[in-house]
Amino acid sequence: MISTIDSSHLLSWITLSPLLGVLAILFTPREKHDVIKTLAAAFTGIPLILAGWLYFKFDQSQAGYQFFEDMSWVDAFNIRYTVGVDGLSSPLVVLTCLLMFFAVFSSWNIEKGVKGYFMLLLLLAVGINGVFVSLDFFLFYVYWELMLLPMYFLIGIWGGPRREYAAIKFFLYTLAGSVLMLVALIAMYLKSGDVPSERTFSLIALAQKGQAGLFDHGSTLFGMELRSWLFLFLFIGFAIKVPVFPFHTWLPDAHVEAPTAISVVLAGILLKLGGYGLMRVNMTILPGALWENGGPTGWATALALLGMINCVYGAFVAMAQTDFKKLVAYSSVAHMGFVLLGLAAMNPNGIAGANLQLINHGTSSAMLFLLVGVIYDRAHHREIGKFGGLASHMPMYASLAFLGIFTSLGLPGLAGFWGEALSLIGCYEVFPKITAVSTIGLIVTAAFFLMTIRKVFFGPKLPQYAGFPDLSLREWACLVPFGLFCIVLGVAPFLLTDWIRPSVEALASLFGKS
Amino acid sequence: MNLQDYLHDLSRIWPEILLSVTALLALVCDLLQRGKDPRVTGWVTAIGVLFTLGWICRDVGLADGSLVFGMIVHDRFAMFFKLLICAGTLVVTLLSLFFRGFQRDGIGEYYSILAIAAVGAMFMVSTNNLLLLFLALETLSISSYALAGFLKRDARSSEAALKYLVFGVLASGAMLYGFSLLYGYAGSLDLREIAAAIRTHLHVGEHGLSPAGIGCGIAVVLCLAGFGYKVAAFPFHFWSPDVYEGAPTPVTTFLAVVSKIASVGMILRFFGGIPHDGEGAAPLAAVIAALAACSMTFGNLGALMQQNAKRLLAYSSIAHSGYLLAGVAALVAPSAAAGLAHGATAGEAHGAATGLAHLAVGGITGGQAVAFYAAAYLLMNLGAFGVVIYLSNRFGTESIDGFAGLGWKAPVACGTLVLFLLSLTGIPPTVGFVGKWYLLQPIWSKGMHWLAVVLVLNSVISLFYYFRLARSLFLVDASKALASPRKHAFGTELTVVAVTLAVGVVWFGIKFEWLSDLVLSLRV
Amino acid sequence: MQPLAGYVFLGTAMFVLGVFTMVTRKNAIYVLMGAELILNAAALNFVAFARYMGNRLDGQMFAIFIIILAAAEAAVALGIVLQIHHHFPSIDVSKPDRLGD
Amino acid sequence: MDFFDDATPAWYALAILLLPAAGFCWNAFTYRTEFTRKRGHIVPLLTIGTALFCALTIFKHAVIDGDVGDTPHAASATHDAPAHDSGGADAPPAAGSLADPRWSWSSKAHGVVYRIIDTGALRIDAGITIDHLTATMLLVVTLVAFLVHLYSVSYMHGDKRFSRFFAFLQLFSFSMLGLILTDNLLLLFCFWELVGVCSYFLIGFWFEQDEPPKASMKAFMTNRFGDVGFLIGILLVYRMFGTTDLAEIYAGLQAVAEGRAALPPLFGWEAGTLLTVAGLCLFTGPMAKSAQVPLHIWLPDAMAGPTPVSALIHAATMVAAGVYMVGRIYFFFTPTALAFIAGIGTVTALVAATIGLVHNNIKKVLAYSTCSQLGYMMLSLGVGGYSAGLFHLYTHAFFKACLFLGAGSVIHAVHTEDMREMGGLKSKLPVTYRTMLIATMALGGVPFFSGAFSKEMIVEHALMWGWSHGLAHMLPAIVAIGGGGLTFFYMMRLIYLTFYGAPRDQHKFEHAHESPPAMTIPLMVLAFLSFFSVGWPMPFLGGHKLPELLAAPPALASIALGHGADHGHGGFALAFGVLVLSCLVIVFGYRLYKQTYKDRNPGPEVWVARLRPLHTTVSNLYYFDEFYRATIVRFSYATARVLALFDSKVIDAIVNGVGTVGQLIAAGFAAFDRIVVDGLVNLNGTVCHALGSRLRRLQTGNLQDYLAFAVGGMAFVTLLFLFLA
Repeated sequence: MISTIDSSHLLSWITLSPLLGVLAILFTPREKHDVIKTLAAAFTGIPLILAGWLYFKFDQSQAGYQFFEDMSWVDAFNIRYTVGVDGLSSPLVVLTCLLMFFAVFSSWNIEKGVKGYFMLLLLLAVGINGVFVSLDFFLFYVYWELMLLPMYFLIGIWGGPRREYAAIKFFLYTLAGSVLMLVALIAMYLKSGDVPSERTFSLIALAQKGQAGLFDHGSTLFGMELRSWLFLFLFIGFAIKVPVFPFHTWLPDAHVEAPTAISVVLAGILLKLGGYGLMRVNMTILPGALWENGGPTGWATALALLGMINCVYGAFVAMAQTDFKKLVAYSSVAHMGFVLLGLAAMNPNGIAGANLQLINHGTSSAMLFLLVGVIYDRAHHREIGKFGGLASHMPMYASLAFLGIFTSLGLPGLAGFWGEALSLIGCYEVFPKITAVSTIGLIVTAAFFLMTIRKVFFGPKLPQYAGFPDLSLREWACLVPFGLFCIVLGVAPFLLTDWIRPSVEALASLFGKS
Repeated sequence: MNLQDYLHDLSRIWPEILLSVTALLALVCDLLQRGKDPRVTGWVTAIGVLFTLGWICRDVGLADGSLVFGMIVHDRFAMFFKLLICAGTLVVTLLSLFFRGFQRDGIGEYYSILAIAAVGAMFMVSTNNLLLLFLALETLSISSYALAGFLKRDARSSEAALKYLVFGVLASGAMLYGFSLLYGYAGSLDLREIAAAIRTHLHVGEHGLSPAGIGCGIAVVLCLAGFGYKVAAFPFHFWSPDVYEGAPTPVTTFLAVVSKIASVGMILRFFGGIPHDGEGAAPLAAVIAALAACSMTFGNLGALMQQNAKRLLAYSSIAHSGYLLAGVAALVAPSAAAGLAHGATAGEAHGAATGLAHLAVGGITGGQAVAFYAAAYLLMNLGAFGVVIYLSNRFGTESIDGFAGLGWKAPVACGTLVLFLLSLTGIPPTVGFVGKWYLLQPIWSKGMHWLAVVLVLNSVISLFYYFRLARSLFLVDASKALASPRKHAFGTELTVVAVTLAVGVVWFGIKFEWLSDLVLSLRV
Repeated sequence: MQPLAGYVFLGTAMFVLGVFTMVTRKNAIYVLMGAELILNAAALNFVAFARYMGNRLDGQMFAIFIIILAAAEAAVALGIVLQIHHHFPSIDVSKPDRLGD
Repeated sequence: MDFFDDATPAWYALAILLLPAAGFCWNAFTYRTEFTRKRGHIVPLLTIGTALFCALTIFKHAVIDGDVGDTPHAASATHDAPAHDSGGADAPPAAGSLADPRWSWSSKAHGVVYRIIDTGALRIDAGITIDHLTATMLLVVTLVAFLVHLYSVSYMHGDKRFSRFFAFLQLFSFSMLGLILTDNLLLLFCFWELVGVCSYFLIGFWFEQDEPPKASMKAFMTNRFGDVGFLIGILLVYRMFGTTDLAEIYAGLQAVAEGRAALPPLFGWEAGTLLTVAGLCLFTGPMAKSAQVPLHIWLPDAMAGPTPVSALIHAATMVAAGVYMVGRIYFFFTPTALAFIAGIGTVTALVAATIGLVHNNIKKVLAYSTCSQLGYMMLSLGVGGYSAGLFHLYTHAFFKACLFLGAGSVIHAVHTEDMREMGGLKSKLPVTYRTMLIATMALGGVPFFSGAFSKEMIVEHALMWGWSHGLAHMLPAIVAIGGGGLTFFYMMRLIYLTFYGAPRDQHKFEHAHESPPAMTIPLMVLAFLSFFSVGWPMPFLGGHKLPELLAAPPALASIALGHGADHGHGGFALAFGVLVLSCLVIVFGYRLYKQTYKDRNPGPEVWVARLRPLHTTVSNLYYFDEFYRATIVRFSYATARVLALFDSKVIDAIVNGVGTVGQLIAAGFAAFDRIVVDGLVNLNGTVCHALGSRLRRLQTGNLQDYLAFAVGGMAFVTLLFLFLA
């Protein structure tokens, strides 16, 4: 599976260079805001440049891990520092670097506790990228949890009026999921060998063992076999991040209360971790839990059903929201449903669709949150009903908002469409009825977004918004790249599908037809 | 045994001797000062403890052995726990030195009592004899009663001492009664023979326990009452919130950290002989597991609404006793699948450290996990108490509401507190996480899956109250801070202590290989 | 040689009475007397078992140490009770209740 | 060298496609410049003009010259295609050779292909297909689009978003042309949605007003319903054939029809049901886009957009895309599906025509007329009149565009859309009047106008279909014939109310004046085409007969299900009969109009009074809107509200309170005194809180309580031990 041994430590640099930024900021006097911000930009810029390099160096014809690094960490337990990327993780790494860079820029107007803010932001970047590149489950878990604390403080200190509630809610939910993951992690480790020297945390080795059926036959606890428990624990851990109904209620609160840049990171990347984890851990290590005896198991059906509920339920709940940001947050719930549908399909189309949806949602929801942030900065409220006629006052803003919104509702030709379409196509092959019901979500999504457009942008000019300036250069520079991504990925989705195809096919091949 | 041998034996307990000498020196020093400046006494003690610590470090590598008619064992396990006790005592001494409440005359003998308590604690973990165990325990206990009531002018301190004393007398009395019964069952005061007797008697046959088994079980339960009291485990924890709150904070620290770790070491010694060739004491394991689950749940739930930081940490320490007892339960439980021994050779080829052969059979044992967790617990709890002392020194408050916004006024110390809380919750990259991870392994592999799940879910609950502290410190604007800083509060000194411990917490959370190898070489 | 059961029974009775005393009596002195009962119950057991198992010394030594420790404990205990009497003009152990939820 | 021998046509096609896109980008990115703001029409006019030129070139080579050197499907079949003698009967080719006999050119054969996506399973190679259908559609769309661009220069003059209007027109042109050119069902869907979104923005162009935003949203949402059905159809097709490429789908179905392959089992349905369901799912797309009952409700409201938009999008091109799409996948429809299509078409034709009788808004009458005519087209396709339906699409595009632009001219002159405020404008707007009259004739099906030809073909097919399927199936034919009368009647009513009689609003009448040439020239061109588009079969355009150019593909689905050739054709006698019948109906319609409006004997008021309930129903648009509002809309809002409440009150609470486990523990202490909990996170009133406060009661502060608890605990542990042992 290991295809390239690259000695350049590229992934380690991408992951860990923000830590240098943390140190640099730590020793910067706290009044020097500009220096701190510039440092933060520099230390998210470096990974971005490296990620660009990664993109060009990445061999898109390989399914295996590339830029592989492997070092010993704790020998007694075979814990290793192993990193590497394949087609599933490398796009997400690039997305992360990109979003973190723009998150720094969209945080330029932060004035309170600047030093802490940017240190935490950089620490967050380390955690997120770390999860994507880790190939050792222990390392994966460490990075996974590393994200929590920065996020807690970023929401809790710099957030909106109910920030404390939102922050602790986020923390508790995510921790509740990840501790169950920890149990599964330990159970898998102990099961992976009879003696400690045979045991492993390596996701590669665990995948091999899992695919060979190691976890398929285990003791039964409370009437459920070990594999199912493992699957359940891991699933809950990732499902909370995705978030999957009914574990999604942290999301609206966290998104609404978080400052703009953090909402962007939350929606743009953090949610992706759940989907990525499901692919990298649940599906790769425990394929037998999803596909057995030539057909999907109850777990796969449950996954698809939850995806369906996410799509439809999320959309309907979004429809009832009056807060612009909350609406976007719930729309994320609906969108992530398509990821679940695609993964439940377990075929190339579905998995590719899920991956596309991850990336596309990463750009489109990030864009939407930035857009909401722009208007919130001016109006200091987000009540959809109180807006009106903004298309007259702020034409450039409105055009970009239309672009974002139409991407988000899955307009063909823009990024959002392909993920949804492929997920549906894939899932339809396995769960036709569930897929058909899920399409209701498409209608409702369109409905609430159009209603938002109508209320916020259309209608007569309102005097209270007359003085609003259109986008500033900084806002424009933050938004336009996302807009371009939405268009480019919409008309040239092969840029992504070619990238991920070998890995997607490798993953899909685990779920044979017979 | 001639005198020569006896003296040779004594050379192996130099740490205890050194510490006792320190206690005497402290007393003398205080006398010479006429009780005027307690700080000199404190520094003398600190240097003595430091010296002892160095001695222990030097002796860690010595070969195992037993001395004084087999009453005292000198093995890695003892050295490891002595190390922890001594390190803990050192930090407690420093914290006492910087504690505002102790900056007055007539405090000098405090340090002497502290050192004696530490001596008791060290004997507790290094004996194989029931009598010496009892003596060491009482040395620690009686000193602790005195320490808890040390602020004579403070009614709360006296109340704490009374509660601690009466509860302690009852619990240790029950334990002693249990000891006497066990003596009857085992016919010996040697812990290994007692453990063997427990294993034999508590073997559940086809017709359940024999009458002797029931009696022996009751004896063990009575012992558990004493142990439970020492580690503040449910349902013998009632004293701890009150005592922790009422006692002077450095003493609370000592009780919560050093005393508890010593007691855990004693419990491991006591029950460490039970598992043998995959056998264990299933009913005992079940009882301990139930107590562990109750402790962590009750501790965490009880902590949810506490207003006083010390009280909150008291409940937190009850929960942590639960975690530690869970490891003990895994220790005494019979192996889920006996017969893993065949893989031992493969395991030995792997491990460089001597103790790894131990690990080879089914991985880390419950005892080793508990030892690791004890080390983690030491670092993070000392740190947490240190910052609480810092805050009460500088801002004169111990209540969580009073901490509001202080994070912005003392970012470094409060930042380290967040780190300690993170570690207490068990979130990487901190040593608390590694400790939890160690604990979960034997628990899971011994088949106590439910306990593993209860444990991790409890850490989620604990997050909630730990982060009430963090929320109060940082999530409230600095402008809303009620407390104003005082001068002469030893801010720098305490910050240095806290930062040092924080570095340890993170360092052992990432590079835990050294500590891990050390723990894996312990024979429990 | 008396049957062992008698001693054990006596010890048990003393233990139970001691516990009962400690839990029910308010006066600190009574409480401490209860504690003495418990300790002596254990001491009785030790002596009895040592004797029964062949005149061994270890159990008897234990009993002696228990007596010594009981004395030490009583010393500290009385000191603390004095403190209590100073702060709460009473030696009723249920009086000090400033600490607690 | 033949035009179609190499990749040249692809470049022409790409120019047609991409020039409008470039025009959109130009206008979008330079909208701040003075040039674009003031002269935003220049670049769009250039691009669409060039596109028109390219389309003409393709049309010339493909249709007029018949340069058909390259026939990927069946090289030989084109040239010796079975001759059709008259009337456009679409007889299938001889059994055994089910390959599409029609000429078509694919850019893929010449290496012009864009691999847009490849997941390893689904691969979309976007190519361009040119056949007679495409070539003709291209010409129609570019021509109407060009004329509408031209017309808009004057019509939209002075609008503050002048350049943006052209930008959206360009984007629309791009999407519509892409829809025509693509050879892949999924890409067709993409462009399908894109035209929808252009329509959305153009309907809502004057978004400051009250009506347009609502109308645009209604349009988009209604279409979204259809699109989702369409998408499900595509999913089914992909499931069946593993591809979305139209040629490959054809090949797949061909294999089934020839018995070489079988359809995969799905839902336990047999092949017939499967194909029918897939066909019907696909048809929901056209149903919404082509405004078929019951999804027609958006089209009349869409008239809130600027009139050129109504002409281009909501009359000539986009709404016809549904018909085009049905034509494109015609081979896929089973007889049952076709019957359904015919039924929907019939109902639409009738319902929309009746509403047209009573409406007073000039544009809405035209909109209902469009709706009705689209019904005709669907009806035609449904009854097997493939070429008739598509032919009607072309003729309709011209005369309806002409009518709308004419209406725009009228509105431009009098600044109202209400026909009750018009009247007598004939003298003021002579050009408009004349061109609209010609278009009306064409729409009404007056012989020798273009509409007459297409309509008669439709009637002919409907009659034959009814004849061969039994009496109940005569309904489409009856509606098709009777509808002609209605059409003529309401169109004459429109002309009458607008141009004849005395002016009803003197003020508006006096200020009315004829439109500038930029508006009248397109009108004249379109009027000319309304009359002469019939000229396509004429010798000077290359001598090809229309039915040959628009020959139907083999009815693969029918054949696959064992149905043979559909039905024969009627021959000259039938054609003549239909012509006579149509004339009679038109005369009847005219009589009725004359009697009611000209002679007022009795006048319309009398009719209204006599048919009160019917009139109320019709003028309330058959209560469609009310019905939807009461059901779907209300249901959605209610669901949304209920679910949101559920989300915030129940899910949140349950999951929050680390949950039910905590509740169960609490039972021991609190005896479930608080079943509904608000969660761990809320400081007050959580399970854990409740639990915690119970626990606090234990912590009394009284030493002897503690002792008692400890002793109790000891007893408890002992019991526990005994129990466990």
